[in-house]
Amino acid sequence: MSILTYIAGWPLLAALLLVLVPRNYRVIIRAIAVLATLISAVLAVKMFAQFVPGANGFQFEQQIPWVESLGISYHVGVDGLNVGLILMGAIVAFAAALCSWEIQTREKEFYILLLVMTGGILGAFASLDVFFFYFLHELALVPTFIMIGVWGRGEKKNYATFQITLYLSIGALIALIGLIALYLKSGANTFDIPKIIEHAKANPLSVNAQNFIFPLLLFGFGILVSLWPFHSWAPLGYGVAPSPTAMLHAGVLKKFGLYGLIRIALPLLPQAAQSWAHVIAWLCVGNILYVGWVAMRQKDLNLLIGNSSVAHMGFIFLGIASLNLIGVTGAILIMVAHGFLAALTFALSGYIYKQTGTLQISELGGLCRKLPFIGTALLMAAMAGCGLPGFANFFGEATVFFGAWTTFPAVTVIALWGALVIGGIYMTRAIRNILHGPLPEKWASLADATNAWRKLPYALLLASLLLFGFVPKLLTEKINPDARKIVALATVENKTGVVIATRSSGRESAPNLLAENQRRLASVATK
Amino acid sequence: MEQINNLVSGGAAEDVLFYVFAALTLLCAILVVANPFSRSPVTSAMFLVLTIISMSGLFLLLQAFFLAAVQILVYAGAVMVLFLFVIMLLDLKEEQRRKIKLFGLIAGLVSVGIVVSIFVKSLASIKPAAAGPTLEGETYALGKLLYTQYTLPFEIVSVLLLVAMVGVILLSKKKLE
Amino acid sequence: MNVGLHHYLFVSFMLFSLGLLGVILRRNLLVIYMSLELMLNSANLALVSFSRFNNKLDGQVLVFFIITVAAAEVAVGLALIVALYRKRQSAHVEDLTSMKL
Amino acid sequence: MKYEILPWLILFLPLLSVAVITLFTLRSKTVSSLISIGAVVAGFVMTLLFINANGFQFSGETSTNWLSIGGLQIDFGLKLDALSLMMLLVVTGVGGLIHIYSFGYMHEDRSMARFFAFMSLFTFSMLGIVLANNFLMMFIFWELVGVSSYLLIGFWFEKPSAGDAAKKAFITNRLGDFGFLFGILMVWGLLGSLSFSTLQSTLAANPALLGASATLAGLLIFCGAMGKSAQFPLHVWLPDAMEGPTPVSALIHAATMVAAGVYMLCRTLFLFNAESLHVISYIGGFTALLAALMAIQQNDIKRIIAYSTLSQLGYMVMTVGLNGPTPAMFHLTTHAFFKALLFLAAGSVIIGMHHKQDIWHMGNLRKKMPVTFLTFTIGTLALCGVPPFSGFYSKDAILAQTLAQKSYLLFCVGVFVAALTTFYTFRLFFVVFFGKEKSDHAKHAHESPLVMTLPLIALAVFSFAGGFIGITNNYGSQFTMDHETLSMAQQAMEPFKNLFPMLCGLGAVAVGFALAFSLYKNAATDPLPAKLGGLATAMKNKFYFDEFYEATFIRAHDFLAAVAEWIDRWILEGAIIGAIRGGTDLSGRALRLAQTGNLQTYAILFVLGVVLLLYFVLGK
Repeated sequence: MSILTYIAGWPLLAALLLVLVPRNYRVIIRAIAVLATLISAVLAVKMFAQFVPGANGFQFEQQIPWVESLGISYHVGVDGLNVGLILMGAIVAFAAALCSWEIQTREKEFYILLLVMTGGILGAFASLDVFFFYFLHELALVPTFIMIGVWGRGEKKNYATFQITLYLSIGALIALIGLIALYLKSGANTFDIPKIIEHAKANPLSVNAQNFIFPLLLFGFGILVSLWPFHSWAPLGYGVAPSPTAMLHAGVLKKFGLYGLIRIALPLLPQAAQSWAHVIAWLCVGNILYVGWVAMRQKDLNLLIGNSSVAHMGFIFLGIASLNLIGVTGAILIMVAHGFLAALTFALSGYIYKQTGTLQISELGGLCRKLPFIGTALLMAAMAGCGLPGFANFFGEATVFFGAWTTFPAVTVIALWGALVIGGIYMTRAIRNILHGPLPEKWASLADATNAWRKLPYALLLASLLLFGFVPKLLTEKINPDARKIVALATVENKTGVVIATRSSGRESAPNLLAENQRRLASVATK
Repeated sequence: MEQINNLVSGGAAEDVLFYVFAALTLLCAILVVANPFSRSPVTSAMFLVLTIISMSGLFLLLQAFFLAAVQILVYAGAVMVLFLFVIMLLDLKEEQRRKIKLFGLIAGLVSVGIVVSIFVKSLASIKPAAAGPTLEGETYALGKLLYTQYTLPFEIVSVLLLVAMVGVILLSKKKLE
Repeated sequence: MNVGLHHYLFVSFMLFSLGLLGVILRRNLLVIYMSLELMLNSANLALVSFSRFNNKLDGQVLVFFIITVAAAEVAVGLALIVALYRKRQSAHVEDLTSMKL
Repeated sequence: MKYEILPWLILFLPLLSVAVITLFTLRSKTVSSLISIGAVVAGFVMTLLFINANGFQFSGETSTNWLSIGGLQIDFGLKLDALSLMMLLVVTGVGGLIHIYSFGYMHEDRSMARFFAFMSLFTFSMLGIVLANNFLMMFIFWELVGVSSYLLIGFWFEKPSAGDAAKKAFITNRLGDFGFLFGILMVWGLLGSLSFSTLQSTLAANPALLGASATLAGLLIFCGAMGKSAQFPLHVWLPDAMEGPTPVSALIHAATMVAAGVYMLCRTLFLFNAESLHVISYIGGFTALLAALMAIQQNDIKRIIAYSTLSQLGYMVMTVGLNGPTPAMFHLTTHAFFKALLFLAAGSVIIGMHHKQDIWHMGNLRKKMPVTFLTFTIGTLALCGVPPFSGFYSKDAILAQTLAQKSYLLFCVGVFVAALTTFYTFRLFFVVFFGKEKSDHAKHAHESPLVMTLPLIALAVFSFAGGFIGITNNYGSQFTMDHETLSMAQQAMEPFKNLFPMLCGLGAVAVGFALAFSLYKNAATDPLPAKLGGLATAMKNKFYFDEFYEATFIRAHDFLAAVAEWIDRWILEGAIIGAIRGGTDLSGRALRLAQTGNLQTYAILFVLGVVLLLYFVLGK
């Protein structure tokens, strides 16, 4: 059995176990959930440590045939693209389980859903079979709706649940249509991703088929990732979601769409990807700039964080759109980094909500005095959110900028403005209004997280952000070789199999590039 | 038994009997559904008894003696008594002459008409086994079949009856809790 | 022999259609129920005649079971009608429209 | 390179101290502050050791690969040459003194441990800028310096004004960083490398490589310096930054961080072409003039010094723009000494005055605070450029450079600013230390403890002697090919080689002093507003830059944000989602009509369904 099966399996098994535990044994329920996610996290760390960068093919692979007539099999494995995501997902899940102490009603059901979600998403990331890839994602997605609908907070709960369900179901459905079309058109008669890719190398899909399937995958997955203009579900949903759900969804589950694009759409639909890259790049501007502006106007902390998380998705899309090694590597880096970051911010806002009962920014203020630990963590999270070096996000964003600069200089400049200036404005405004300033009388009795268990999730997430911020090589050296393969497949010229030199991967041939870039830059400069 | 057998398998007599019973069955059935003289459920019930009895005559013609007996025993005997008991228990008045909705009537007639037409159409495609009927009234064989090949369903049906009994008692208790 | 399978089936179909008509047009629950019995019986007739003309006894076994189940069903159904009548004081379908939202 | 490990230790010790303080010793003020002070003092000692072993005229790099993705190579490397070693000395030396001073200054504050953690973080970041050997690493520490300055300005976060000032500083710096990173991307895109030495050799081999975008790239890189060194038009944050504790103002907003922009320009001077340098020099000159004018009508002791910092930074940037990195760095170094001194002395005054900062509440403090008075005097003389104080030498070098480059307009600006500088500095000097006590606080002022006065004395020594202890020699060896090493006496006589600029400078000082003396010798209120009228009001209100930015930049962003939110709420959420929702709702209502609740309707529908089914199965 592969270690991956255990990583995804333990939470699911624990969920089944929880069904049998009577609901009034609260401590046991909580202990089982925390323990199961802890085991997953420890196994994921072990897997991450044992991963050999640049090894050929997949590692920790396991394949069990299931429906052979359709070519469906249980197939898991990791390479550089998903190893970081699985690690991040497992750690975030553990943190989310720890943060779930804030749930006071129907705890049993909540923990069961949480564990199902965890197992589903970790399994989806590990799957190398389109069927399980999609199925396990849905397994994780459905609990989200229930959790927001049942344990959500605030008056807009029903509306938000309605919207998130509508959007994500439609998105998943469109992606499903795309995946089925891909299965039918590829002619490989298998759901196994590596096999389809191998098959497509010899018999590439026709450009027409690609141009039909790619938009389906792009917008289907895009809706799941809150690509502009399909983003309005995200801030709303996260605004009302209980914080463990928001942590898992915004941190981990949301990355599924992006992962799907990189894993499936880029290598199989290269020509379509090349012709759609411009569209993606300009949609990013919507995410980064427009949603950044929207974030500036928010009066509720969670809505602000939600919008900023949507804005961050723009950088990832930009990295994917750049279709070169640097950009794609950067995109995956941000995916991992943003997972930790989103989980951290939602956990913190959950803590503040639990203490104050409100997230209206105007109601808060001066909290750093009463909540030094939480306040400091929130400040660090906000700083990580506006791309401060030292946190993992910085290298992701910087790499994406470098990658995108060679293909979309104008968009990159706009993205820079969004990252540095607009991000800075809304984050510092939020800090100023929440943490700084005089403390209102009514918050004099707030309590900081003093207990080590309470501090653990925040400390863990912060430590992960800092670790990958200081030593990004841990991730990049794993991502690099496999991203190179994906990029090589994605930049194949029409049917000839020749790699386009200028887009291949940064600057293997510097002189060519220099001339190319000069031409581009001159055009930018004149603008 | 032998005599009846001889009587009915006489060819022409058998045909006549079929037409008699068939006509009786359908006529009574019409009167169950739409009696121009009475709308009382009791009348309907009584005509239903007649329908069932004449149908058991058809069963006889089909050499299903055991079923003909069961039909009369269970339906005419038990089921119809139950109906009458309920009618009396509820003390139902005659169905008031409410205004029959024209639309409902037409829709009902049309849909039934379509069903009939489909049935009739499908009759044409039915072809009986070439050999013709050779099976004679084999109550003995039926019993054997019932207690060998169909033992399990038989037992299950008996459980079903028990369950129905329990259910009926529960349902007809005064207070449903 | 002039009378064959077709004749019996015709009777059976007519019986079925009459039952259907009753179900659709009559308003008294009990009469509707009786019409249902008619439809059930028409099926019995068809099965017995198939059994006869196909030289297989299994059809009769099936009818036997149908009669048994029908007896159980009538008992339960009537009990339900009684319970309903107690609650609503009516056995008229047009009075029983709680299925409407 | 001997002792290669030392620069690494110098860089990372402060980071280690941040980690130790935040993780373990946050409860103990004394231990935390000692750790922090220890880290920076040890850094100073190690710098001396390193210089002792390798000498100043030395150039080396030590680096390790941080990240490499295809064509993107990011190293974590240290560049060691005269420029960075001198800066190391300034940062750890002046920084060390300020750390020690803070131990006294912050003693009463309950968050002292946090303060020292931030200070160490700042030191780490600043050292990173100084040592960085490539653009991205410099940018990283650039940002870190920005955030530590943000944290320190907002240290007393409960004061709304401190929070606002921190926010403003951060965002303004971010604007500069935007240009900086933009420029870095452009340079990388064109030259394919980030490392300073590779870039320099590439450009030297083929100067036309930057092509048409050379000017743009240069100006974008300069944007970074504009933000950090608070040059016009991004100068607005620096005066507000005085909301932070005084040692912070001394360390960050006088001696080191704001100098980072100038340092960066000197480090990357090879990138700039003539046009961009031209623009830079004029921006510097304009900033110098603007800030000096604003300083005249300020009343907060720290703000006056802050504007003078702005003005002096303008000098330095102007000089870099005139292709004179040596005088610029010379002035940067001497300025670090005397401006840190002035701030710390001002801090001492503020402590003595129980945190009153308005100069019109002070007066006659020379008797009550003799050490502070003496050191402040030395700082003032150095700032004004009175011989033989250090400022005299560096300012003279700057004026000489403007003449050497035949930039007469900037020369006039320089002289005029020198006069203004003397005027407002002595205004401050007279009002604070002479005349009558203007409040009760001033009557009860007292001298500061030894831990604060000792650093003052040490800085005073350097402020006096900075002009002839070999600073120019070291910088000159880096920037000038045929640089000759001068002895101390030669250095002391250097300004006299070129009499015209020196005499102009001295004349400006004399005029400024005469004016200040006549107006403020015994003034109880400011006589100037009456004489200048509207101009004084404009000066006092910083020429309305804040209001202007508020009305344009901030308003524009808020307006766009409002538009975006409106679209989000009413078009995306309202119209589109509403349409989907409404459509679904409507069709649901329509279908509900079929739900009559009548059993027989259902029966008919059921029959029709069966009929359809039969039709397809049998009927065809």
